[in-house]
Amino acid sequence: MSELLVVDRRWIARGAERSSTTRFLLWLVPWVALLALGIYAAGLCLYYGLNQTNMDNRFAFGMWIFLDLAIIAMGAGAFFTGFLVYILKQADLKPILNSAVVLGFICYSGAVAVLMVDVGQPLRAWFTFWYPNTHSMLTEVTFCITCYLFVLILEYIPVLLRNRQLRKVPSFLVFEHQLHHLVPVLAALGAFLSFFHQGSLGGLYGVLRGRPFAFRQGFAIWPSTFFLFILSAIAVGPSFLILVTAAAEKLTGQKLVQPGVFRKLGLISGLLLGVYVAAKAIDTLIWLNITSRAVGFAPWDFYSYKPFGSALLFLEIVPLGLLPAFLLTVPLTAKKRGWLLCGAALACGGILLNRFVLTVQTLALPTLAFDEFLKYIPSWQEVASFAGVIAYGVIVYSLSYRYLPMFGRVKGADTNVSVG
Amino acid sequence: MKFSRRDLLIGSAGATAGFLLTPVPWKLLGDVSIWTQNWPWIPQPVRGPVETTQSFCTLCASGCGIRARMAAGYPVGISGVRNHPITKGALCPLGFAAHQLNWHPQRLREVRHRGRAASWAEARAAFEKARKEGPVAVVDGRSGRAASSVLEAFAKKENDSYQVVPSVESQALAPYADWSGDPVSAFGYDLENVRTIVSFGAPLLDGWGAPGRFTRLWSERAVGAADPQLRLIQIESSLSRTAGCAWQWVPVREGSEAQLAAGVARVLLEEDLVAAQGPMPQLSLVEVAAQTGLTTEAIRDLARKMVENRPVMVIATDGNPAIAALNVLLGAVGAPGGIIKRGERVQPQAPYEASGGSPRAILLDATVPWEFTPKTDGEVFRFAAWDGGGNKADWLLPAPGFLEELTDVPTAPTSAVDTYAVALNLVAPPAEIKGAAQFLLELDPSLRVVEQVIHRRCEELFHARRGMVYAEQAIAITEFDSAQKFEEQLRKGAVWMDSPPRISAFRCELKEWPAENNVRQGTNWAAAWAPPVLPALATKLYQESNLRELPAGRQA
Amino acid sequence: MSARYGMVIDLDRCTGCGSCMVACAAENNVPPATSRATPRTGLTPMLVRKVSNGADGAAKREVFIPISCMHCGNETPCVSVCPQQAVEVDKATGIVMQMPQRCLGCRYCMVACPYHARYFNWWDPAWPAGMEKSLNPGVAVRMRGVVEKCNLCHARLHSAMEKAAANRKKEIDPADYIPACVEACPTGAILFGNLADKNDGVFSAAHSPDAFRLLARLGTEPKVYYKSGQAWVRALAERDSERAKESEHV
Amino acid sequence: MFPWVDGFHWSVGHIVFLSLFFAVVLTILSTLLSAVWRTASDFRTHRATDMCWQMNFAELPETERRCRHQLAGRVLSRICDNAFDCRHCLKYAEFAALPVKTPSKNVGIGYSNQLLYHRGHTWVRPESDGNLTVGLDELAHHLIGRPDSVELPVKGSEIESNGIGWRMRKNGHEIRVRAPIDGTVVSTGGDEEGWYLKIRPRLPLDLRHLLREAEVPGWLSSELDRLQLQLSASKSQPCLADGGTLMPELMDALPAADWDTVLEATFLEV
Amino acid sequence: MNLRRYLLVFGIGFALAIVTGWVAFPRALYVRREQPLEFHHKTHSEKSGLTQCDSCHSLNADGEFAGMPPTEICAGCHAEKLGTSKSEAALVDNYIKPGHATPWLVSSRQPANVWFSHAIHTRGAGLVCSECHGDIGESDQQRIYEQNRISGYSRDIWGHSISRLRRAPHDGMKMSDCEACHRRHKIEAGCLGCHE
Repeated sequence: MSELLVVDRRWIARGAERSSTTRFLLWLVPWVALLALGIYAAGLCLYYGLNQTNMDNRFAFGMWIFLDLAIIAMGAGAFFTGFLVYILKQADLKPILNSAVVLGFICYSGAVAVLMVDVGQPLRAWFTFWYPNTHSMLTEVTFCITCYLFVLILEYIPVLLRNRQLRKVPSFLVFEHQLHHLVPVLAALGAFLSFFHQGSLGGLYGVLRGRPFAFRQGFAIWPSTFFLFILSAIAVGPSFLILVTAAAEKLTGQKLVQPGVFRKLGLISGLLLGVYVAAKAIDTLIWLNITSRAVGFAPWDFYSYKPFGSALLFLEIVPLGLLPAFLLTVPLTAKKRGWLLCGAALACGGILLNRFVLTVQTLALPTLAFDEFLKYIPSWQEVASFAGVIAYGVIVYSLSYRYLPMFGRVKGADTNVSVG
Repeated sequence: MKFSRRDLLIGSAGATAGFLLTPVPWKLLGDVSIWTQNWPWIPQPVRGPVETTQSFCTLCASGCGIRARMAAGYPVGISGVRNHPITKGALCPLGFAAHQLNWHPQRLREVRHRGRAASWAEARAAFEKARKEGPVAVVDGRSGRAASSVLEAFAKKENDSYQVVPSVESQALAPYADWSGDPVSAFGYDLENVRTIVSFGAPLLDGWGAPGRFTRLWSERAVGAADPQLRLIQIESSLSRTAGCAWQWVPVREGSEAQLAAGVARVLLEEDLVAAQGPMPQLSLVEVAAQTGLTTEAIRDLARKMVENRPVMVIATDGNPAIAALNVLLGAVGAPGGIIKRGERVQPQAPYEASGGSPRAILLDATVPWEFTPKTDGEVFRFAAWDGGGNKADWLLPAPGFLEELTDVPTAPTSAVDTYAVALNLVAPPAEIKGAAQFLLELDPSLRVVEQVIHRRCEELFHARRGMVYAEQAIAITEFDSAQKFEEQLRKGAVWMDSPPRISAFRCELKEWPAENNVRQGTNWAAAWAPPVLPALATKLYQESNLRELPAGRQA
Repeated sequence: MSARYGMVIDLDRCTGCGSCMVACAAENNVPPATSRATPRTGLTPMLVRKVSNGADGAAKREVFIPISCMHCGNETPCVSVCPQQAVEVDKATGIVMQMPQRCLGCRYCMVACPYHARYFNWWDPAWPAGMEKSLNPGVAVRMRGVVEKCNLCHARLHSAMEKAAANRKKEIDPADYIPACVEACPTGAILFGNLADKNDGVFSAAHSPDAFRLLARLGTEPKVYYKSGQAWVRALAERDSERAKESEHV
Repeated sequence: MFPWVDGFHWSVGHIVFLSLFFAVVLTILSTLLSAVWRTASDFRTHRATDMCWQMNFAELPETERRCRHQLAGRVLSRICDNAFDCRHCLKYAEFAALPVKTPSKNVGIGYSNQLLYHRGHTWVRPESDGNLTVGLDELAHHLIGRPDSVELPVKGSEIESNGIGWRMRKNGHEIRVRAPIDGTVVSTGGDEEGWYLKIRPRLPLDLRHLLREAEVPGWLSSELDRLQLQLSASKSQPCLADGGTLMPELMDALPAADWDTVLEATFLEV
Repeated sequence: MNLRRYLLVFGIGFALAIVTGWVAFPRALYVRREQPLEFHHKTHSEKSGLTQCDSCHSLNADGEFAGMPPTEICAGCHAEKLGTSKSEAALVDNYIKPGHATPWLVSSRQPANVWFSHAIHTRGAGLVCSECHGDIGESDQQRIYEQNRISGYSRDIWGHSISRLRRAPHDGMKMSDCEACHRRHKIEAGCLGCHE
């Protein structure tokens, strides 16, 4: 134990204030347990096959796809912040960049892990690369997410190498230095990739002409959802970043970033959210009155099944769309931390609901005239596997926070020397 | 120089880089996914030449013509034979998976005595012992087969009894037998000439008679047009498959079919819609209306529709005399498009009666429905290819399964003409398998073996010089120059069909209108299916879809 | 040869017996249900669905609608979505082909199909001991974790082609290629043939006034047509028709 | 994927998609490789050590980056921005000219005006043969006492100032002593000898960056203050005996203290 | 200077990997399996004048390839033992007399999911056997059957060169080989054209 204590201390940056080893371990225990459960559940699905889930031929996509879409949208904070800092030169966001990168890495690696369990033949996953069907949105998604995951790893490495012990290896330190010089390239690349896969995740459903609830007219080769997803992702990414950082501050009882950073992120998030909601509203009107009518589906047909009433649409656009946009942008509320966080939370909720509606409601609704409305409740294996991913995220984030310089220079806070 | 941790790190980095330039990761990636395409635990069919042979499904009395695709000595696919004169290439849904039955988990592969494994020798000893003590009863489920004649001959030797459990369809013909004095097996339905069929709940489009016969007829003559050549009027409490497809569906209160028959009879007589004068049923039209839940007008309308385009025939699910009586009223007995008497060659059989003496042993042939349980204190010897479970028989004797024995296929119960065919034993049965006839032949070698009986019958048919042989194309039997040629043709899967019988009116005496006792309700869709189990693929119908419900007492 | 194989199913003739479903499963080595399988997790490349007109008593009517892959000829929904080209429309026959060996089981195609004609192998295929001897040698058994569907009894097309080649013929004899469901139907309700051939029976049947296609307005040009003399049945084609409103909760 | 693989189409969409993909992959790879390559070349050109020092220096808390002139009392307060290398300091001459405020109080630890001190608590003594002797200063010596083991560079190997001169182990702590100057190791001593390395300096010889005379006591006292602070922070008994003299064998005396932090601060580690 | 040493260590690791990957791995991947009988095509073509492939490997009326000849064909000559070799005895006693098929291990056997019609390729397209099977007909010693431990395929499917770069003609019967030929002859067959 004392041994562990010494080691733990040794890996924490000098002068950084971190909770005691025992407290940290206590904090980790439940998450590790959850992760173990998740791995067990995923193992069941891989060994016995997907009959372990409650998905079926009609509900071929389930909770996993919904949450994958959601967390990837949340992960957008990573590329977007990088884009803001390195391409748009918003230096004042730099302190939060590392944590954004870590967050992105967690979201994407988690999503990919879940996808690997979600497919029936994971061992054939590479077929997508070897025999790609470039017309498929899923191909676009797979390619981009994989590439972007590598980018994130490259962005994560410098943060990793700045750890107190690792930096003692000269080659690591120099490598970190050199790689750090090239990060702008990666940021640009990340922006490019994310743009496409956030979009194609929306396209995933938008192209389904067999599912009039999801099908949308396209600009160029992409349906409108393609662009809506990009917009919503970059809108919600910063909000999520705010929430996580705030949570970290609450848990650690430390001041991690200047309030200015929150305000700025909130403003960006709010403005983009406003644009998104407007675009979404227009798109919805076009779809309801033209696109779906043309193929013989009337609005009442989509919203006449409880619990998927039109109230859901309203909820998504007003209380979880306009309201947070307002809270995040208007100085009156944006200045107050409480309102800001509340706005960010609502924004995230809105995107969550959007992804839910698009994935789950689409499949629940009938297509044939004699189809019935379907229900689906995920099995414990599905829930547990995903909970495992959440746990994985918390663990990685906690470790990174404890041992890595996540929020700029943690030292120097303890100095108070007037510089002559 | 000493080897440090750093060296290890760098060395493995080199190794990783090197491996990427070898086939290892790439070939493994490929081979592993090939492995997923050929998982050893997933069965794959044996490859080899496939030949097609023609035979008959002997799982029920209909004897539908089947074409079996055989690979490595086993059937791998079943389809109907288009040029079969009666079934015309149709099979029941279960027939298409019948070739799986021989591997059904409930397949009997050994002699069982009261639940424990036994041997044929013991069974034989037990049967002979019982036979010494007193008379035994041999019960047949499907009369008229060569095997039946063996059973019968065996029973006739001593004063044992040979009895038959009549099929559902032939039970419906029982009243005419009572009234005319002719045996049940003499009668058939002349569907081919009828123009209006009034079915009192009979599942005409769901396995009644030979599946192909009526469905084909119906699809050719009854579908589409507002006024079809063949009108099907279904009288049934629920919207069954047949009712749904009928020209008219008359939803009556459950169990009141007989009363409706009485009502209709009254209308027919009152309005002089029929030649007959009586007898007049007791029930008044109002009473009938009350009991059936129909309006009196609906009943009158039904009666009128019945005689609108003749000939008309009434079909019942069971031997309810009130319904049969309608046919007499309508003059549909012994007339074209009615209940007719088939050719001469029918030998009367004693239907099963519970009090057939008090036999020491009862031998049940494999054709006897599994549900049938004799009321007896004697020992029960039950032949069966599949153990239907919940059985009271003392002895379970493993009988041949699908296509595993040589048998002949006599006329189907409802048929209007006589037919004859031979089903070969295409599949080698497992060891330990024995048919009832074979069992009795071992007890009494003096009996004529099935093969000889078939041979004899072929000769009879050949010398009778009547009818046609339906092989690739129809050939008049007169064109065959020898009985062997004829028999060979039959053994290749051809069907002999008698030339249409001269329809001779026969007397049916009706003293007074029969009592309207209740009619047996909803025979389930697999009722005609003799085996106590269903083929594995039947799950597609009742488990993997909502098309049908699991038939009572049966499962795949 | 450039055929467009398709079917015209006369719903007035369909008695809902289910022969087509069983025959299809037997022909294509579809495994029987595992104990836990349900109508929503089953494997029924040909599925007969029972639809009622929603009325009660004497006015109640039912129709049986056999549904297999519709082999859409335009913007085929499942083809464009498959990430690894496990689905394709065969140029020569117009058959929409599903390749289980290429499939990775992402089920995107199932989501894309408006007819729910695609099925996922949720379990390892299993037969009672010995029953594998009754498998059709012309068809490979699929493995767990992949999608399958009606390939229009492709094994039969194979043997027809082989027979033609053996007799040095270029074209197959149409009599040699009849899908199992068509062959099995006791009432001859399913008409099969080459829709591109004006002399073929299906061509005229598909163009008869009673003929219709399900969700034709999606514009996917399905090659399976239906046919009925009853207006309420024809109304089942599209969703926004009056009839459809009543039938939803049937 | 490639023209010879099944499913490759010479269609515009396909080609565009794949070329974009390959472009991305190439970018990622080249980024990674160039980083590796530049790292390697930094080592080849001996820039690596200096870079490491620069980066670590940047991470040091300001208290540890005070300018020598502040320590000597020439200026009020100044943070070094040349990583302690006065050879490149433009202001050096200007500040050096300023008058020294000689420290009144006794530092409480020995030092010699003959020796030149490096901020990493090593001293340098020019020898008559032109070589330089390098040793640990009093403070370091008091902290560590007898090291458990010493890992000295082999004769003839190059060392660079602010690079790692030699390593010592004490009570399971690794101590990496920064070399005060560049040069070639001619002979090695040890704890007993009182010196650790004899170096033939890389010419031209320039020792301007090392602390001397008046700067030393200022520096040492500030170091002692830091030590005091750090050791009292860790709940352990007072470490400075009366009269402010440092008690020897501190590491053995106060095992409970957070020695990692103390040592890193002492030897200019981050 | 350490750099040189690092390079050395790196190089050693690299070299080890290369050697294991290119030399040891292919040996480990395949397992040799014994044929049930000794058989030489050459002997049969010379001694018994069975010069045509289809005198043993024949097509039936529907064009199905019979694959390995049924034992009856062997029985044509080997009804009784010719000669005294052990395998001769095995043939007659284990297979011909009881009428069992000989369980040959067929090097060119494609997996269950592949549908290859000899009728279409020979009669239809007029290929000769050797175009795919090489000179197996003239071979005077037995084909060694090597099985891939993971995929269970015969080594002939991948081909004997692990890299598939410098391959002998007729070496390899992978899908890509089929495709290559189809591409050359501009024959389009969709997935299910060759798969079941």
